[in-house]
Amino acid sequence: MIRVDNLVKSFGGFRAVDGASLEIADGSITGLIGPNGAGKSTLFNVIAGVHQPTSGRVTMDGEDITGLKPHELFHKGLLRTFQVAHEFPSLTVRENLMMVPAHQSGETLLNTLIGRKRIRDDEAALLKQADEVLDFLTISHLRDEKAGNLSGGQKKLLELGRTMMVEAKIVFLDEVGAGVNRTLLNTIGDAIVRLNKERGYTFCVIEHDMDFIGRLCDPVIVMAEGRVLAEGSAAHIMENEAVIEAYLGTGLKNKTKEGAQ
Amino acid sequence: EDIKMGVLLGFTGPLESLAPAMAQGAEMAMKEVSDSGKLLGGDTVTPVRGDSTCVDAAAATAAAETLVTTDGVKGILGAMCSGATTAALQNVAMPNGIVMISPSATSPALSTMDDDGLFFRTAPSDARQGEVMSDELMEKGLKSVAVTYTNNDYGKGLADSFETAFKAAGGTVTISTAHEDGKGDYSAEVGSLASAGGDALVVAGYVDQGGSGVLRGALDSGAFETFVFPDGMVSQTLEDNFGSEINGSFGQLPDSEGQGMQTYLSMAEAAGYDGSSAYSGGAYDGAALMLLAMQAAESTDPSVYKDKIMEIANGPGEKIYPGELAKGLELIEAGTAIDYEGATAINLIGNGEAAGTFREIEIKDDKITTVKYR
Amino acid sequence: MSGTHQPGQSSTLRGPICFAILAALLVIEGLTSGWNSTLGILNMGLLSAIMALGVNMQWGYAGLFNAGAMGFLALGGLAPVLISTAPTPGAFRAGGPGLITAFAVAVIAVLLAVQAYRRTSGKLRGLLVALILIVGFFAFRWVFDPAVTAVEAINPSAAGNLGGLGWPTLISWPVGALLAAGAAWLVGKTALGLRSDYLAIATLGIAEIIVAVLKNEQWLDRGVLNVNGIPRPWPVPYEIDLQNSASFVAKAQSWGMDPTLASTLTVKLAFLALFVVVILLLIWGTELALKSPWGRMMRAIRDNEVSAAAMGKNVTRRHLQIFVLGSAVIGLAGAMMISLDGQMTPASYNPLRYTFLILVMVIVGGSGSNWGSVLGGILVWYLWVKAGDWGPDIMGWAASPFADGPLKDHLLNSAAHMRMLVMGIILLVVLRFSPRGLMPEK
Amino acid sequence: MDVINALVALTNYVLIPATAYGAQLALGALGVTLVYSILRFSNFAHGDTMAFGTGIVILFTWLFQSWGISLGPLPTALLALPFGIIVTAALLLGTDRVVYKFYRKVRAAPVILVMVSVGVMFVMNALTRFLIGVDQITFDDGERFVISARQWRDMTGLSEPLTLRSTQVITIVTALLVMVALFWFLNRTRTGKSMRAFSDNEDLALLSGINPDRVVTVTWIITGALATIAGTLYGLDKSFKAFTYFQLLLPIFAAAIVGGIGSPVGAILGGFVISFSEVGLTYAWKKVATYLIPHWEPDGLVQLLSTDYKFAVSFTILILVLIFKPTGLLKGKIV
Amino acid sequence: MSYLNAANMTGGYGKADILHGCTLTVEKGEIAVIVGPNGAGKSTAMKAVFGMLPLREGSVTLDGQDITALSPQDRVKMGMGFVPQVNNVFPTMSVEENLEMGAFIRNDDYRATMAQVFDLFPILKDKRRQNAGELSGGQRQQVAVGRALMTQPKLLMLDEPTAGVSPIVMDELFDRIIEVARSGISILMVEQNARQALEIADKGYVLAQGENRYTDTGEALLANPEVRRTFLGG
Ligand SMILES: Nc1ncnc2c1ncn2[C@@H]1O[C@H](COP(=O)(O)OP(=O)(O)OP(=O)(O)O)[C@@H](O)[C@H]1O
Ligand SMILES: Nc1ncnc2c1ncn2[C@@H]1O[C@H](COP(=O)(O)OP(=O)(O)OP(=O)(O)O)[C@@H](O)[C@H]1O
Ligand SMILES: [Mg+2]
Ligand SMILES: [Mg+2]
Repeated sequence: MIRVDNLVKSFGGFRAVDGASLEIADGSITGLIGPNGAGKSTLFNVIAGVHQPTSGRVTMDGEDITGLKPHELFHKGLLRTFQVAHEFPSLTVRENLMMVPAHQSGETLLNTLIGRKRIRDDEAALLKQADEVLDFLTISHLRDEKAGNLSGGQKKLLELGRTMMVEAKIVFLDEVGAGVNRTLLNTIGDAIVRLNKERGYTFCVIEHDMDFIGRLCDPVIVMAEGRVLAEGSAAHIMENEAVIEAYLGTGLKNKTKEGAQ
Repeated sequence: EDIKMGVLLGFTGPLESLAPAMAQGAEMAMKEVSDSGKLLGGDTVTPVRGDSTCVDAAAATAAAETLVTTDGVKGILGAMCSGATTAALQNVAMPNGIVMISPSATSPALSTMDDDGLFFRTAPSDARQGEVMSDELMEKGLKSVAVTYTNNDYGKGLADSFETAFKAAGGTVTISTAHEDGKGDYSAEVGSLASAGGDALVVAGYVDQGGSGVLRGALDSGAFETFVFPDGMVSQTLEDNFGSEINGSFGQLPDSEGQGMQTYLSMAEAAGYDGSSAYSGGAYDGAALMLLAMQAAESTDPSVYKDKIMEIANGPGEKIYPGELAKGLELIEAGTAIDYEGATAINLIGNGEAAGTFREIEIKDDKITTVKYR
Repeated sequence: MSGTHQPGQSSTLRGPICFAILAALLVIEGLTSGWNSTLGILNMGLLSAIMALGVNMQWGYAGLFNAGAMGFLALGGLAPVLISTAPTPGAFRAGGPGLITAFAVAVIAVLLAVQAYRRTSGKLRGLLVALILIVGFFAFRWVFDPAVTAVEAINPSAAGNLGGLGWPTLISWPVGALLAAGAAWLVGKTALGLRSDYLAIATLGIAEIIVAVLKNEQWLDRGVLNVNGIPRPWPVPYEIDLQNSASFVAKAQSWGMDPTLASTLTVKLAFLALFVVVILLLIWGTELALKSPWGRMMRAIRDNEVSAAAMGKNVTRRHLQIFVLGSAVIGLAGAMMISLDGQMTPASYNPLRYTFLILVMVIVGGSGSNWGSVLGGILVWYLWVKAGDWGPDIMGWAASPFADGPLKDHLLNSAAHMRMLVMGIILLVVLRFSPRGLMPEK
Repeated sequence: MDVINALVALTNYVLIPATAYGAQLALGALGVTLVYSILRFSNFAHGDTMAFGTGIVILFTWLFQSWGISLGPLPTALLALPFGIIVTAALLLGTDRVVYKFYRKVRAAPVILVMVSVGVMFVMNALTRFLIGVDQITFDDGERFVISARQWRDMTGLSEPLTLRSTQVITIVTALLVMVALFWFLNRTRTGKSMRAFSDNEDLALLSGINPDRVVTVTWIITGALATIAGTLYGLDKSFKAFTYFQLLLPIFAAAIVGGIGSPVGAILGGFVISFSEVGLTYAWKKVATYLIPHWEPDGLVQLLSTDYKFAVSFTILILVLIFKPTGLLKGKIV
Repeated sequence: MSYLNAANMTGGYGKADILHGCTLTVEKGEIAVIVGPNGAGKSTAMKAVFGMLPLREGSVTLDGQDITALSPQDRVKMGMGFVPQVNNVFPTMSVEENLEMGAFIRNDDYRATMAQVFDLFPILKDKRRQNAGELSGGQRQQVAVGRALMTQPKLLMLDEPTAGVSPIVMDELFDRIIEVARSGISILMVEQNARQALEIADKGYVLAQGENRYTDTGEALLANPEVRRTFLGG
């Protein structure tokens, strides 16, 4: 279980996260929504060790993980994806996946000179795993394309794929949906649910697509101006006046556009 | 037969501005011999230039390598700085048994290095100059000086030998600090020198290098009034750039009395370059020595003529001055012994380095004037 | 470097062809100007190739822009001086203890300072650290200076330094690598946090510092007075000995060869053999590493450090690892170069030649590719040497139309600078028509 | 009295020289910074560009002198400066057409461009030497001193000399003017902004209708101007020597980065940090100490570090700054 | 002849073609929306229309004028504005400067336009002095659109303008786009929030593997069950 106690992160004078406190229960798919600039990504970045918090603490299963380095968090089973895709452009899609698992025998220089056999076996296994993931994400045809050449959405998929290469405890997804085709987004949604059910991953999802949030997430946490504005089931959040006012809005004013003709 | 001679000097790098005058000196000697048509019964001499870069041992070696293996030179006039010289000598000249005469490598280390009798230099070791300089100061009654030296084997070697000699004579060196050549800004060095103080400042550097830089700084900031200039500093440039400001300062350079230098200077002038530039005369002499030795040995084989060089240089015999190479060749052919004086009154001691008579100079009403020779 | 779409995609034939051309050039050199000069160029070329390999490990694999090759090279070169030259009698007794204590003091001071920095905070921290360091510094100087004076007093014109251990030169090669690695570790610890181009400047500075030390610490390596006559590695003989050995002369003549020539060639060939062995070992190792998951991880880190970290890779550690390894290789080359030159001339280390030229080699060869570095190393060195020879010819030809006179003389006198010009143009041409190098990374 | 003497000594040997040297570094750093931030590469040819520009200025100076034109107390070189700038800018533009343009087109990585600039450096290096040779040239013909050591002694009767060279004053003033001008240009003018836009995101600049060729042209012209000015002032103050300008490259880069590369103000600041650390930390305090502490003649030099290590000093400073303030003293631009 | 007419565009990034005879047309004051799976070639098509991708076949005409050969800048001058899908701001320039750059080709006074942009995206007004690189994803997206609006183009091309913006801002954006269109400006945009987008679209294109799969009015496409299932996520 991840627990955030009134976390503050300020850039210069500006408090991007301003005393946010929240909990992410094990086995849940928690949704994190809020207006642009509410501080969601910053919160992620602090939890994931990219930024040092100005104050406040983060605990994982009671253990204090405030300010740990990203790679240390990774080994604790805390993974994250980025809002703007962070692929490895000059690696092929397949390699992008294969590089993920930790403690690969082939990553210690000595082994590359002696433990060749072992490396070969491990690689074979990785390859198989990677190809499964690619099939799952419906981009197997791109397996040997350089990741840099993928389309916006394809990169997003790749990001998710990487989290599937290891046994993760909790996965933070920053705007999986942005720029992803809705049909595909549903597949991703299913994938998330499956990972959650079958592998027991906990998810924390930032997303602006309310259908998606509604379908997947419980509970949903709403942030605004760096603080938690509301929390609860999706349905009940969507009624919340404050949330509607700050975030959801009331739909298009002039849907039909006679004026143009 | 056409004899090829190598001219291996630092045409690029920190001493690039000294090299041309030296090369022209050497080449003038070769031309003179060539034109006389008297060398070994009408052999001609062609100079081949090589760039020893002064600081890059590897490049110097490579250049020497090409001179010897590609152009098949029979002797090398060079190299320029002691470091490059050592490299060329040990890696190329000695393995291939080629004679090297350096006009400008003055590091004391070269005196003791074993060289299979292949290496000579028309410049004296700095050990000697150090003593001379110390004597001058003592005579002038300057007992405490600051020293700045160009940070290479020449500068350091000279500074060290001077310091030893000066201390022995009862003087004190307030500070002895290096300056890197080619830096341009010497405020820091001048600051320290000024702070250390002293009756005079010894500038053991190069006139178209850090030497001038430090001098300029010291003058402008009014840190010192009197300066002492070793060979690297004494040249036309010094007079032109500082003349009026350094009246009363003095120095010395390996050089010799008499017509030798005068003739050479006028010859150089005729040829359109500055013969008074450091080591230019030495270069002429070095080249001349090798060729005369060939004549004496009646062979262009280095391993043969190397043994003649000392006797040609030291005599006894009829004195030969610049411009008289033809005469020298004739005399040798006729079996008359000669004593090559050349531009710098050559007289080789030890295992083949100039004994070094020094010309003591002083700056009087804006001009470099000779005081005496010692 | 990633994501650049450029002409000159690598074909499998490309490498072999390039090497063939290089070989041809060297053969021509041999036929026109003698095999001695070919071998001379080849040997230095191979050394340059090793340096290039080191730089390539850092830049090519990990995207670390080390502009301090010169420094690690020079440091490596210190090894033969300290290991294989003859000891200076009495020097160690005179200064050894003092020096050792001095460095002990220095280390202690630094450790104390680090502790102070860790333990305290705020204003106090700054003061305390500064205080410790200053006191430590003066303590150091207090022990250090007399020891140095003592050492330098011993036979200054010929020695004046600690001298070496008189061990075989071959041993000094790995030691050179170690020295460089050690320095690299220190540098890496402090500077690797920095952005790539800042790292470049930082290393550029470190290199200057190292060379400054070598130039000014006479007790260590005679400073600018240079160390000469550094022994050659086994099994390389000396020309003179060969020329004096009857059997050799006999053999040479039986091949119809002039003994002198034969001896010089033999020596060069011996060096060549040694160098080739070293290079092959290095390439074998690096190729294995590159093709393994380790190589993949390195490329990933090079591509995007942030997400590599997020994927659990300890970026700083990896950077340190590769930085140290690369520097070690450069140091090795440095040691080898000194035992080839037979002398240590600190003044001869200048960035143009030993940092930029090496980078040029890597780029020309194709960054990230080992064989590329080898190709680049030899080729660029060949050009560097030849440019020096061609310069005057070209200039003479260029100046021929002019009437004799000051202008012509001026031009002819500046012929030497043709090397720069030719070098520059060649570099530009390669970069222009094959920007990813002659043998681009696959 | 002694206190004053101490102060004078300090001013004369530390403050004034360091300030002038700093200004010279700063001017160089401005050029480096500009190219780095607009064209996105570290231009190693800058040192030799400075040398080339100065060479041209010198040639023009000689021309004017031969015509008997002069600026009275000011050095004639100032008159020749504009012409030097024109020629240098032309050269740079030519280089760009022949060399750099291509790499922009193919979107070459910055390091490739750095390598290219090394190539250009080699070539310019040779050009300059062909042009004006390798010798040391002094071309400052103006009034040498604002205050000379003698004047000062007569004026004040202090034992310590103090001198202020006119070139030092000119340098400092120019440096400040140029810095302000550049700052204003980049942040206030439309062209300046379009240049920053271009350096930020080339594609988007295209989409906004910014003409890249124009941006590049302007950049090179300014660079040429900066290089020529910096080089000339340096040459006036010390003396011209082709070789020294390559040596300058390192402190110049150090300055640019310490200050925070990409920021004109930073370049200036960096210049002074480097120069003061070089001169100050290696200064022998013996004299000052002797003045300040009565009846005490220190036997040592009271010198932290021998001047042999002045570069070491400036680079250590550089590294420290980078470790504790990675983007430089003023937040530079990360390209 | 429609205002923008990009006829059977064929081309790619080198090796294989991405676009296979893809055709896009937009009338004056019309909103055309492109939807399709990831990697269908939508962005590529946009780039092609804007001349950032060499075409092997096909032509692009604007207002009856053939512009196939023109460079992007010239197309800007002809009144085309484009918001790319990624890196669409000047990161180290302030929000305000970003907008100014949008108005670069304009010589008239653009303050009015900037004011409009600010009241469309109030948050930007607060952040006007902040560097765009330090903005949140959605804020950056708003800057990008604002920048394009500043050019006052005749044809505005948007590649996923609403990616990562909150629902409320999205609605605002669409409203604004409608208004823009009413003022006679043609809109060509790629959208993954397909349903909302098609609702306001006069014409919709469904792209797949670089080909036009369906072309119809927005409503019609929304009505088409096949399309809904395979492209709009049911
Ligand atoms: N490096 C930075 N410097 C200054 N301000 C920053 C920086 N990064 C983010 N901010 C500010 O912090 C606030 C929160 O940013 P954040 O990216 O967390 O928003 P968000 O909730 O992720 O919004 P979105 O849904 O658009 O991604 C924004 O107002 C942004 O301007
Ligand atoms: N720079 C490039 N080089 C090579 N191939 C590329 C490049 N950019 C995109 N592609 C390929 O072209 C195809 C179409 O890419 P494009 O970006 O047009 O897709 P898209 O429709 O915009 O998808 P999305 O909705 O995810 O943005 C993809 O398969 C992608 O792999
Ligand atoms: Mg966000
Ligand atoms: Mg797209």
